[in-house]
Amino acid sequence: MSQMTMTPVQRRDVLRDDPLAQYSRMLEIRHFEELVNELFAQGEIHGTTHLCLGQEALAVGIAAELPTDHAVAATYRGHGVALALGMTPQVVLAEIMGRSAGCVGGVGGSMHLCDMSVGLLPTSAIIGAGIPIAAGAALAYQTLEEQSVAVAIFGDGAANIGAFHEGLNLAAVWKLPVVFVIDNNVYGEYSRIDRTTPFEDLHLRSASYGIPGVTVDGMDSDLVQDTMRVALERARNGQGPTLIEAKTYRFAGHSRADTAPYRPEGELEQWKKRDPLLVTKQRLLKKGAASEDQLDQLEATIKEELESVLDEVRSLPSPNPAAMFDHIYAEQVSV
Amino acid sequence: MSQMTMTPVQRRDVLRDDPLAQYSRMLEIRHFEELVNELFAQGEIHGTTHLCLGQEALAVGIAAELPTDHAVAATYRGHGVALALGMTPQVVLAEIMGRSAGCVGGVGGSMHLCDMSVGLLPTSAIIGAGIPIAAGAALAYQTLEEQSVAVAIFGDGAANIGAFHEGLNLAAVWKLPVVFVIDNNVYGEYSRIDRTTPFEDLHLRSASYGIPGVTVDGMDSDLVQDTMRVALERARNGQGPTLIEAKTYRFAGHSRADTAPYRPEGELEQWKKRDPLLVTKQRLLKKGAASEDQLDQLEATIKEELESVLDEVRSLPSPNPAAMFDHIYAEQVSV
Amino acid sequence: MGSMRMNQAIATALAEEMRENSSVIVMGEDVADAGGPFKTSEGLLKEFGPKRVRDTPISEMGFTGAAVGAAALGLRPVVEIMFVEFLGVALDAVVTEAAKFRYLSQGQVSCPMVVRASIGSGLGFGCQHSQTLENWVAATPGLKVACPSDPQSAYGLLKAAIRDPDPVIFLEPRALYASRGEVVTGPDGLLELGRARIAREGTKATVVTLGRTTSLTRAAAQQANLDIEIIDLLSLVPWDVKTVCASVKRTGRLVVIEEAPHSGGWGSEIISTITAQAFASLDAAPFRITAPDVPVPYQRDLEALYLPSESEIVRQLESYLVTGVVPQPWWTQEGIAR
Amino acid sequence: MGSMRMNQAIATALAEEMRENSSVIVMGEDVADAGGPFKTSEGLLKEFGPKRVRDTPISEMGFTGAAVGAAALGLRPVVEIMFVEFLGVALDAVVTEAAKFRYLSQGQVSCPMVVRASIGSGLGFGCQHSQTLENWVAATPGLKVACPSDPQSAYGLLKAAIRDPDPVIFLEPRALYASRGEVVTGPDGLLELGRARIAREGTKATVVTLGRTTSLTRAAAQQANLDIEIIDLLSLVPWDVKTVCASVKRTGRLVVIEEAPHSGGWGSEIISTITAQAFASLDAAPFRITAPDVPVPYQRDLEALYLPSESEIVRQLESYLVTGVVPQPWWTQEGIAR
Ligand SMILES: Cc1ncc(C[n+]2csc(CCOP(=O)(O)OP(=O)(O)O)c2C)c(N)n1
Ligand SMILES: Cc1ncc(C[n+]2csc(CCOP(=O)(O)OP(=O)(O)O)c2C)c(N)n1
Ligand SMILES: [Mg+2]
Ligand SMILES: [Mg+2]
Repeated sequence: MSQMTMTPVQRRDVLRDDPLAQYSRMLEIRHFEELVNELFAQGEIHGTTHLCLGQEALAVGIAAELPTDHAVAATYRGHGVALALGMTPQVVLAEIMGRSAGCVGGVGGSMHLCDMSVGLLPTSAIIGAGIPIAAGAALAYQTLEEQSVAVAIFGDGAANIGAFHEGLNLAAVWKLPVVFVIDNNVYGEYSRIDRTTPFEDLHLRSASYGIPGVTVDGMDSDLVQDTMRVALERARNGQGPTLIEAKTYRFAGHSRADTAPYRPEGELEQWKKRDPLLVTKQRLLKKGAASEDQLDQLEATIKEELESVLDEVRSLPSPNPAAMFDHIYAEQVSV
Repeated sequence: MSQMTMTPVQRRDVLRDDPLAQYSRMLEIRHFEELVNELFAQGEIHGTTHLCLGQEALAVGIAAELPTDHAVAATYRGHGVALALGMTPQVVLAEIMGRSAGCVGGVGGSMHLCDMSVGLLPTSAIIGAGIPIAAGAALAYQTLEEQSVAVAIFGDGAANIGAFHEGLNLAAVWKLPVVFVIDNNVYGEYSRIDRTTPFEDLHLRSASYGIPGVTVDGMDSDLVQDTMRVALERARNGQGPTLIEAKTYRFAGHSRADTAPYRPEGELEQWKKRDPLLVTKQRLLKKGAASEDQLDQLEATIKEELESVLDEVRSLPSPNPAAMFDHIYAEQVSV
Repeated sequence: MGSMRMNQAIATALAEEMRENSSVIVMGEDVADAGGPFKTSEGLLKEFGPKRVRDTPISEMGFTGAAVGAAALGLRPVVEIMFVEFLGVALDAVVTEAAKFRYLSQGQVSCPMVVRASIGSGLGFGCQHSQTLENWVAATPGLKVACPSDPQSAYGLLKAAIRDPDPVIFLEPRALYASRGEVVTGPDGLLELGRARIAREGTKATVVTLGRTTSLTRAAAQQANLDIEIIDLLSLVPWDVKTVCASVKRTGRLVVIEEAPHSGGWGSEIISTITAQAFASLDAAPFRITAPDVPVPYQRDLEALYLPSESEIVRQLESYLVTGVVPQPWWTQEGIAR
Repeated sequence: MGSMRMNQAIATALAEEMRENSSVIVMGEDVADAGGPFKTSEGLLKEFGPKRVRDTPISEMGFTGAAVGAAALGLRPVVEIMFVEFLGVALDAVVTEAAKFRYLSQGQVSCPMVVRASIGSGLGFGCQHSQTLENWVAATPGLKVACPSDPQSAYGLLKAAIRDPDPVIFLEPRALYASRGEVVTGPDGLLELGRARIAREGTKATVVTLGRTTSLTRAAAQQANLDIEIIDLLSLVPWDVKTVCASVKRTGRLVVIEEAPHSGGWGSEIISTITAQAFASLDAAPFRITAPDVPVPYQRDLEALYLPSESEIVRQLESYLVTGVVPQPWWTQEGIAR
């Protein structure tokens, strides 16, 4: 059964102990992002979009370890996280393309994805906003004595904003069951991290809150999963939050047409040698989990499936004007 | 010549290398605060007031080392800092008592003191606000190639707010000539630090910004002065900011009528053994700088002088209604 | 039913809602051990324990943001912002996150949270602790905004706010915390968000008030025996257009009395809306009685002048009722401002 | 004089002021190396170097606060807030600090700083990046607020803002960055804060616009040949009461056209003030043409509907000019909202 025809919860469950399923999801994210990039270039997508090319392993590593009843606060760079958590390419693409079948009816767009059936809170386009929000979700779990753990995923640039400091401090003081994941992809928009932050090893900032800080190779989903496991365990045991810094790299520009001319020469190429798809593929081959041919076939199938998802989404209707008046308050507003 | 009849700049200058003058200023602050406390209890002061009893050595130690052309961003708990920097008891009390002769014409009140002739920026009543502001003053010095250094003085509670994080990070990244001083008096309003912060040694937070963090006994003005000297030197040499944590203790309640019932038993008594006035007095006696009698006489004189300051301020006029329309914009607003 | 201060009415409402619904929690600076800087949560820690009544670090952005996440996951947090100015470091969490979470999830997520903030002048706290700042939140689809004017409305509206499925900003006039009044508790004491109340009946002009200006205006009307209809708005978003409009259609005149500076306040929204809807019924220009466009001054007499005082309200209303001409405020008088 | 895009006009104004006055500096996220996310600071880093053109960390509170301190100590910082929403984490620095520093120092300290922020919908950025939010800053004594409507006004007003001795919030309609127009540079191109301009003369109604609604309304008037006087406000604080009032006294009618949701916007301030001052001259109800009370929707057609479109402006104005009756907005039509 193709992952793309499963329900979001099934798509999530399938990841847990299945390296091939994980690889397949990473491929899906990779080709999804490339599709979106093309659609944007062709003017079929309105607004802006932030791709996570190169960061697929982090999303999938987290999702593989996390139960669906655990809340996640993520960001505008959220397609990969959404797909990894289980949302289907159909609803994500429909949202990005402004269709009423999109995960939030087409009124949100690329930066605003959500599916509570797999724990994804509305992604925020405000840097750092999700950090206290995840702490708050953890506060609900702690207060209601639920066993879930909340997760915040945010960028290296976000580690410089006040909400980072306040969110981590609050979570530490209250020993909240939350895991903070910095997706350190080396850039905030067009600025390399060394221009805006005194050092690059952001997990060291955990010391300010008296909580563990760990760093993990974010290009390797297995390592990510292992790191998450430990952090989730701590949280469940009442030991409070962990700060995980995943070292990744943004293969694309910041958004839309950014070609990232500001990169030091050779940096991208260096990182591409550790392309998460390559890392996983090599492991699968080494373990004999599949043959090179099988993996190539998998990739081809996924690309085809995404093409048909695109056809399907293209044929979907836009929301009616009335849709913009829905879901502002619990009670429908009368005008 | 009594310090109280000097100009603010003279009052500042006199502190530098004169231990007796410093002791005398600490006595002035102590008795000034006690006076304010009484006036408040009697209903002669309107609004609220935050005393710095027990924190006199920190204010005087900083002021003794700092030239008058160095900007200081301080807080609502600012009487002591203002007097230490050189402002006269007359203008500070007049402000607190809402007289037009107050340092900001009586429209500011206890929380809002200012005298740029000695570098004191308008004190802010918003926790943390002064931290980026001091960084900005340092930015002006750096950009205009001036030799001054900016200083921010704020509480332990302020180390939990976003502005602390953003201000220190910005100053570190730009290597700004600024010194951040945490007046760690153990409490934020009615909460002991262990309730709101993962650990008490706040200077450790400097690690998040790759800057030096030092701790100093804030009850000893000599040690404060020494610590400031090193930090100012670093800043002047282009080595960027320093975070100083001064360990002090708030002898009074947070504000107004707070009797601080929340203190652990014996804590106040323990700290009172290290009363900054006692520490300094003992040193002066040991050094033979003055006799016990002389110091007692000094204290008596200061109390008398403050009484006559009070008489004087009581006789001063309130501002006219028109005063509330002044200094909103550079150009007078016509209504 | 009993007489209580407004801060007690608030603490009572909180306690009752916490008893009724275990998902209600309270957090803010010094709300637990100390019972709140304004004693609006006295007794809660003792009854409900430290899990549901939480002292926070000084981190308005952090704990207001946390309230959003907690609300999304099943709690009903009531957050205390000690002085409304502190929203200046936390506005994102309410205006840009909480207010939009229902929309951005198409109904999957709701944020039943209340942000209580004390507002206003009158206690000598100076210009960074005396504003009302309704304008920071009032133009936000997705938020509701309420503002009580006495112990009863504080009790009744706060309960409604806590029960509401959407985020509510609850603005409490600080100068009224110590004011006393009879409070009907229980179901009869409950009020509805979005509903104004007629605080005095009259025929010659409709006078709309909010929060602290309600009692001031009532006192003014009594003192000078003014035949005015006072409408205490109670909710600012949504506000009760119907009640105000119906009254203006009867009286033909509209005055709004605000505590904040003249420019940019909520009063213009009332006037603009009503003028559009009931222009033909107006027999004189509607106008606002407000504070002047200045930061709130500290000094006692100046601060007392800042607020539209009872005597200023009488002066302006009397003149308006007689002449139908918009009166000049006190500060345009000779010798005040230049 | 030459034709340029609005973002170029802004960069030109910045460069000229930086040349003229060495205390002018520019800071914000990606304003230096990248020339600004909207290319409003292109070329500045090269000409003025990294001390005067600074890329900041993502710390709006930090660098806006730093601008306050820098301004107090002799610089004239121009800060870029990429999207006005980000003021939600930095509002304290402008409203509670910068705006009050002159008052709280009784003139010892001034804060000649400019906070530039892009505003508005139209580019598909979704509801957290498309608001105008003038109300966050417009009710603050001590702040000035300006909003250009084309390259010329961006150039002329920004220069005035930088030269102004007080803090100015400069709101730039994002959808206009790419719009082109002739720009008179130099002294003749300078504009004055607080002064509106008549963008079209006419006799049947005064129509007040700001920012993006100016060109929309002008196009609507041309297209439908409407005999209206369009006043482009340009400054919101202080705003040009005199010009608007004089026009309304001539035309007898007033309409305000706003990009933001209906409730709580700046338009009601105009209507309320003018109604109080010129009630006798009004021969029909003044009203606002605005967006509906919804978060800005992402989808292209919905977003286009959100803004008062040219055709909606024509429809409402034509109906009003003929009947004198306040028209119903599009969203009250059958089948739209319930
Ligand atoms: C408060 C705030 N400031 C600025 C922005 C504009 N912005 C959007 S993405 C971005 C860069 C963020 O960098 P990082 O946190 O590293 O995340 P990444 O984009 O690399 O995933 C910035 C500055 C924003 N959305 N919110
Ligand atoms: C942003 C903000 N939040 C809350 C307050 C209310 N408040 C005033 S003083 C204070 C305690 C501050 O503690 P600390 O920083 O340790 O300084 P201290 O009062 O001990 O000098 C608080 C919470 C405030 N003024 N500003
Ligand atoms: Mg990044
Ligand atoms: Mg303290």
